[in-house]
Amino acid sequence: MGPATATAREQAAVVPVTRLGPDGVLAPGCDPALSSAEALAAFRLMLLTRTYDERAFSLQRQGRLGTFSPVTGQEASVVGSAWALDPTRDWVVPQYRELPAMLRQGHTLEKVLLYQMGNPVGNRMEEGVNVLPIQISLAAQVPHAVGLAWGLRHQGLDACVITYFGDGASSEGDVHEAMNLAGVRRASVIFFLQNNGFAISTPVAKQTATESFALRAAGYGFPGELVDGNDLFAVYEVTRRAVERARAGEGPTLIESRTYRLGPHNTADDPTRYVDPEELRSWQALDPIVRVRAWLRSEGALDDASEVELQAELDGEVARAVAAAEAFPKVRPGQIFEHVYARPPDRVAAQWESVGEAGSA
Amino acid sequence: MGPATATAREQAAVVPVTRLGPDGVLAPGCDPALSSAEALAAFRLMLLTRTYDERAFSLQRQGRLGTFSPVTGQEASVVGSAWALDPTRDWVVPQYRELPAMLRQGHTLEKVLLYQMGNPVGNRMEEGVNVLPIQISLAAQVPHAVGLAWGLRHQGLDACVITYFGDGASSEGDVHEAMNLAGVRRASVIFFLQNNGFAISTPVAKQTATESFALRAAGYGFPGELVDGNDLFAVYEVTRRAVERARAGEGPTLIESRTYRLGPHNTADDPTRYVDPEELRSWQALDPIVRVRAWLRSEGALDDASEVELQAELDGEVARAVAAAEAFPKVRPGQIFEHVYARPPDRVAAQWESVGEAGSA
Amino acid sequence: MAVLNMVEAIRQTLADEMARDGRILLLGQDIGRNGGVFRATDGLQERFGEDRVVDMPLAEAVIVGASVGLAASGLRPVAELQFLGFGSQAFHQIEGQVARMRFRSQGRYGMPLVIRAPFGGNVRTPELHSDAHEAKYVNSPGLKVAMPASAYDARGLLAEAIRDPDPVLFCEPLRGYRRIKDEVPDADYTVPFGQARLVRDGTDVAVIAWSAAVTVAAEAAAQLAADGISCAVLDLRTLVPLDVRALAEVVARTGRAVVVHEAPMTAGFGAEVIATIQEEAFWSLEAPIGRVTAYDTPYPIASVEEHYLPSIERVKHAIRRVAGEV
Amino acid sequence: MAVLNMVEAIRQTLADEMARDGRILLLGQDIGRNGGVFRATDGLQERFGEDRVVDMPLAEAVIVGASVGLAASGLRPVAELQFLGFGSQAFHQIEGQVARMRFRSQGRYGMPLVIRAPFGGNVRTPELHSDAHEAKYVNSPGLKVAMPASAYDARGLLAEAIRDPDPVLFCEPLRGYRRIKDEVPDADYTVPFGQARLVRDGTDVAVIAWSAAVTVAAEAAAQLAADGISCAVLDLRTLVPLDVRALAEVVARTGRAVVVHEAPMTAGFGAEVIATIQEEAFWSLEAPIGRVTAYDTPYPIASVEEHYLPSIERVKHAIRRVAGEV
Ligand SMILES: Cc1ncc(C[n+]2csc(CCOP(=O)(O)OP(=O)(O)O)c2C)c(N)n1
Ligand SMILES: Cc1ncc(C[n+]2csc(CCOP(=O)(O)OP(=O)(O)O)c2C)c(N)n1
Ligand SMILES: [Mg+2]
Ligand SMILES: [Mg+2]
Repeated sequence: MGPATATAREQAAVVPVTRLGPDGVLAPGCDPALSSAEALAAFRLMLLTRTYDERAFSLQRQGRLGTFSPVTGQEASVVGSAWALDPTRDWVVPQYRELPAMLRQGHTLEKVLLYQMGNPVGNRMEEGVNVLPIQISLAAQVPHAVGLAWGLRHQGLDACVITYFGDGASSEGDVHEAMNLAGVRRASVIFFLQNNGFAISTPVAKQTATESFALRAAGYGFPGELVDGNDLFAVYEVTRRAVERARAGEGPTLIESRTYRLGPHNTADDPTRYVDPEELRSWQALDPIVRVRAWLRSEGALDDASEVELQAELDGEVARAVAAAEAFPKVRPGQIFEHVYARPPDRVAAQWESVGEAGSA
Repeated sequence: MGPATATAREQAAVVPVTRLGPDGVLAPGCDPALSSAEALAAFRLMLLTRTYDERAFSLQRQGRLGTFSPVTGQEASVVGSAWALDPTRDWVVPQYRELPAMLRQGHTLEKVLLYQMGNPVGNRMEEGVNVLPIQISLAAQVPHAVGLAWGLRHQGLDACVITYFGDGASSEGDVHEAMNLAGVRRASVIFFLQNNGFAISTPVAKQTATESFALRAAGYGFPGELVDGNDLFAVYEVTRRAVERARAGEGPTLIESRTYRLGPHNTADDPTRYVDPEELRSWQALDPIVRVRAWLRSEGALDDASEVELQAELDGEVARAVAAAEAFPKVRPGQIFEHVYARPPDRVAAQWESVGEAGSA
Repeated sequence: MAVLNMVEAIRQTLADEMARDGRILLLGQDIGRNGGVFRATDGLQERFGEDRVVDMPLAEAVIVGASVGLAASGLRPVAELQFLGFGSQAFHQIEGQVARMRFRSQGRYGMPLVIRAPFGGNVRTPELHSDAHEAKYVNSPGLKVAMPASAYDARGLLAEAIRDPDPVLFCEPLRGYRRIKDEVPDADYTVPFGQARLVRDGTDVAVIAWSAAVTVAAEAAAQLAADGISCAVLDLRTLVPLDVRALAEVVARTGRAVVVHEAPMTAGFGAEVIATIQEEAFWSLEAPIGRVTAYDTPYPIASVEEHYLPSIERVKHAIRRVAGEV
Repeated sequence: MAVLNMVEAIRQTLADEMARDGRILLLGQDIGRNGGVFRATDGLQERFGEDRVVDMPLAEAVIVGASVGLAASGLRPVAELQFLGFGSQAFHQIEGQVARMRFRSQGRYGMPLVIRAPFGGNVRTPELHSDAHEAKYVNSPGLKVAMPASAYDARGLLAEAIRDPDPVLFCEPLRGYRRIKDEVPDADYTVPFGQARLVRDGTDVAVIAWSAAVTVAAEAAAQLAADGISCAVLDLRTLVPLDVRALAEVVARTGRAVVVHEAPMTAGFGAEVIATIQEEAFWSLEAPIGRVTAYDTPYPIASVEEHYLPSIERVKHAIRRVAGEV
């Protein structure tokens, strides 16, 4: 890592930090934030995510999978940020569109699929996988991240926590309360706001009037950064800086990652109702995967043959996960009651015994 | 009005705008924001507030009044800001420590007392008094102010709305959601944050890590100002500027008024448990009333004789309000049901009929 | 007269009311260009403009809180919560502000506003989207709570809610948006609050329900009729006001009752129905009143929701039990 | 053995539990230097330090939300809501997050946390401070709800709540902080959840209550004893878990019952008590179960609160009515 120093406008957090151009060429004077081996590994995860999205979409259309929200277009944003963490001690507190960050921390495609196929146990992270469950109640996870960072440090652990949330979720009161508390407690937390242009159909211009979400950080007494979210190197670099601040006990950072949702909100959404096709095309030209691929090729870390091989490997990985998830025992009605309480009230225990019977309460 | 132009640090909203020094002398190069006649009228309202606080305190100690929160120390902050409005068309959405703003809009001391003496009708603003009820659920009024400003403008009215809230209340999610919405809708609303140093016992340093609350405005796309809240002229000037922006359709402004609560949180609070006596003394030296008095005297608008006369007049005004409130018919149990619904459900109507009877539901 | 599903009935009512009363404005997430995630407001922004059909930031408390201010300014906001489950984010604004503003201001600021919120199971939503939270709002005095079970009532109760000077939480069953269809007159009408609807009369057991559970109750009753058990089915329509008289009357006829709802059992509104019946019709009761409800657990993953929700089988079983047959 | 009031019992329990278990930390508004607005945490910051007794910003959702994260990190947070009424600001975090996190994570993240919240009338608070919101939380599965009525139980139930692996909403009656005093052992003890307390036995009418209403019920029962009406008084102690058996048993003895609570009547927890009794002890019932509750209105101004809340007179009247005397 040896980035050019941030410009004044970058510091003002209204112009995104950019390193790797849409053509895959590094900005003049910049060193790559990742070695080519690391960049290749990150690229692999980005491509796995894209591969998964495509496969999952077709499974969903076949009725083999529930509604889900693809990551497509945001791979650099999610992978670049997660890559800055140490999975053995750092934590991820996700919204729901951060599949590769969860995988990077050790969660598995098989479990993700299991959940999306209707078995709740798929939502259980194994011990050692430092991830909180995905969050449906938008922004409710952000206070959790602050408490988690606080609690880990309270116990003397040198851990930091990244929490993801969208431009839409950023409007919720929970985000404000959490960022303010994080400032007061100098919590080791990174607020990673993925501005992908939309909250379902609502464009970001109707979500807020601010020039940049990153400006909000000053209102809580910590730094804010704006980064080109389609640029793996820039995202990694900016997040890395935040991780270092957190490790040094300097407290939180807010990062606005400016990216774009190339697909629908989820498999039930029809974006043609509200997405401007021209805007969509302009962002398709900024595909984060294309950029890293070009750079890797220019570095000689990737070529036609190795990419075909890689793609085949990823297809196989996804196929194996699908097979394993589909082979998993079917969900049982009794699972409605499992893990609700550690010590269930008698009344709940009685309901549990009767579940599935017509005579049930 | 012809203030010196704001300095760069003032513009950055981390150094308070100040006009009238603690000695009552205007900063060099500044014109007074108010004529001496207007300043005298504002001073009268400040003094009325102080007079009321003292009287109410003793009534409370005698058991003739419920718990209440004095304004003492914040008179310039509340009066200076309210003075910038046009009561015939503008609106005040208070927290609970803004008595003189409510009076300025046309609410009466008698009704305030009536409420504090236990009759809910005292909380009804008369038609034409553009004030929402005081708010106990902290910050919940801030979204109302935005909706009100939006609604008035929707109906073609050239009205603006000021909402008051404390440094404590500012931590609530409602404030964030409201400010963000106001930015998006360019609502004609002034967010007047009274930073009086405390939320009950919690010092502002534990409330937030920001250098200035005014910095939060940039996160919503509108200007933020920091003002010396013990300086009537500065508060008036800054609020006036915000009113003009609102009238011009330029949207909201956030104002942090930096002041100090010279008294207890309320009549049930014991500030000696947590207030640093030295800090208190340093702020007593900045008493907003002392400053305006000194300026008025230097202008020849006030002298010993006229001040004695004024004080006697205000004492009389408070005494008459107390007498009138105490003479008001006592609260009836049936008032529990009045104005709950416009069209009460049958069950509620039946409860209403039985209220006060032992056989009541 | 046309056969409409519930979402069509709601959309048409919103359009008609907006045309009738210029003070009405709609606000919510994705309700404008996208026409609402369930298309309840489809076409309304085109017709009434961006000033009257307003896409809001993603923040439920300020959707409701701004509605309070809009109402205080003299307008009649109709706010949409994308899902009732996210009403919890606005709970302080609903129970603490909307419900109490008239009272707090001693009549100066009435709150003629409506909060529309879809909820309810059997449409395979993600977590938190289907929960039936009605009892929490019923226990928040100052508010009225409407829960239509048919397209006819969706239209009539929504028109009534919009015209009512008091604030109304209007809960719309997701399951009914497409799957409940019935005849809806073209002419203007309202369904008054506090008047339950006797969906079917009967002499053995009264089945009491609201919202989509009415369909389940009615189907169970229909099936049992073939077996010679005669059930009355009462649709409460509004929980506040509650039609206490209708409850007493139907139980006076049957002597036996079952309540059906999608919320968890404990402290669900079924408890209130039972309490009310035993207060008003105790001497008619020939057996304990049965409850068929969701379990006392969080709403589960969609793949098992049919085991969680009251099913026709469970309702039939409860009716038989209450009728003394099992 | 010492006679303590409820706030003393709570303070002592917090101190003892913190001394016992280093994972416990307290967070809330004004709980540190000020010792809490009711002094429930007086002296604890001095004793345990600023890291374990933490003054929080004025934001209920993040007090609760941060507690979720603290619990996930392995700690045992005890959060204070300054008043239960402001739990509404955190409602989405309580019902949507705290209550569901164990379930959502399929057991990975249990939530061994406690949310303490004072509430209840007759201490002349401003608006919104006294409201009895318990039923809303009871209808939020995943949570337990404790409502002590004595200093002894405040201590025993709070210790139990802190040690329980499930999240507990612990509601403390404001009225009891200074005015309810009883003997509290010095030795460590807990009161198990889900075991109601028979405050007084009797044969004519069972009076069922929780929290400060128990005092009112007990006083009414004492007064009626002189008139020859023998009342049992049952203190539920916890609403979740609910001691269904104790309810059935006491009503089996008396055949008649009255429920008393401070919340509004409609959809208050009294309804659940009635529903449960009629399910479990229908054949014992000799008269409709009475309810003595607050009205279905927002909590009124303090000057008339005694007319709003269940009074001894109203409870006595209801008992007489249920006993067939009036
Ligand atoms: C509190 C809450 N309100 C509303 C919703 C419904 N909803 C689900 S996703 C979504 C949009 C989220 O937008 P954003 O935060 O930008 O994330 P993105 O989907 O773009 O990744 C909405 C409104 C919800 N899940 N939670
Ligand atoms: C939502 C909410 N939480 C807590 C309280 C209890 N409370 C009443 S006043 C107060 C402090 C308010 O501080 P601030 O907003 O700075 O206003 P100030 O009293 O200083 O004018 C608190 C915590 C409340 N009324 N509302
Ligand atoms: Mg988005
Ligand atoms: Mg303050």
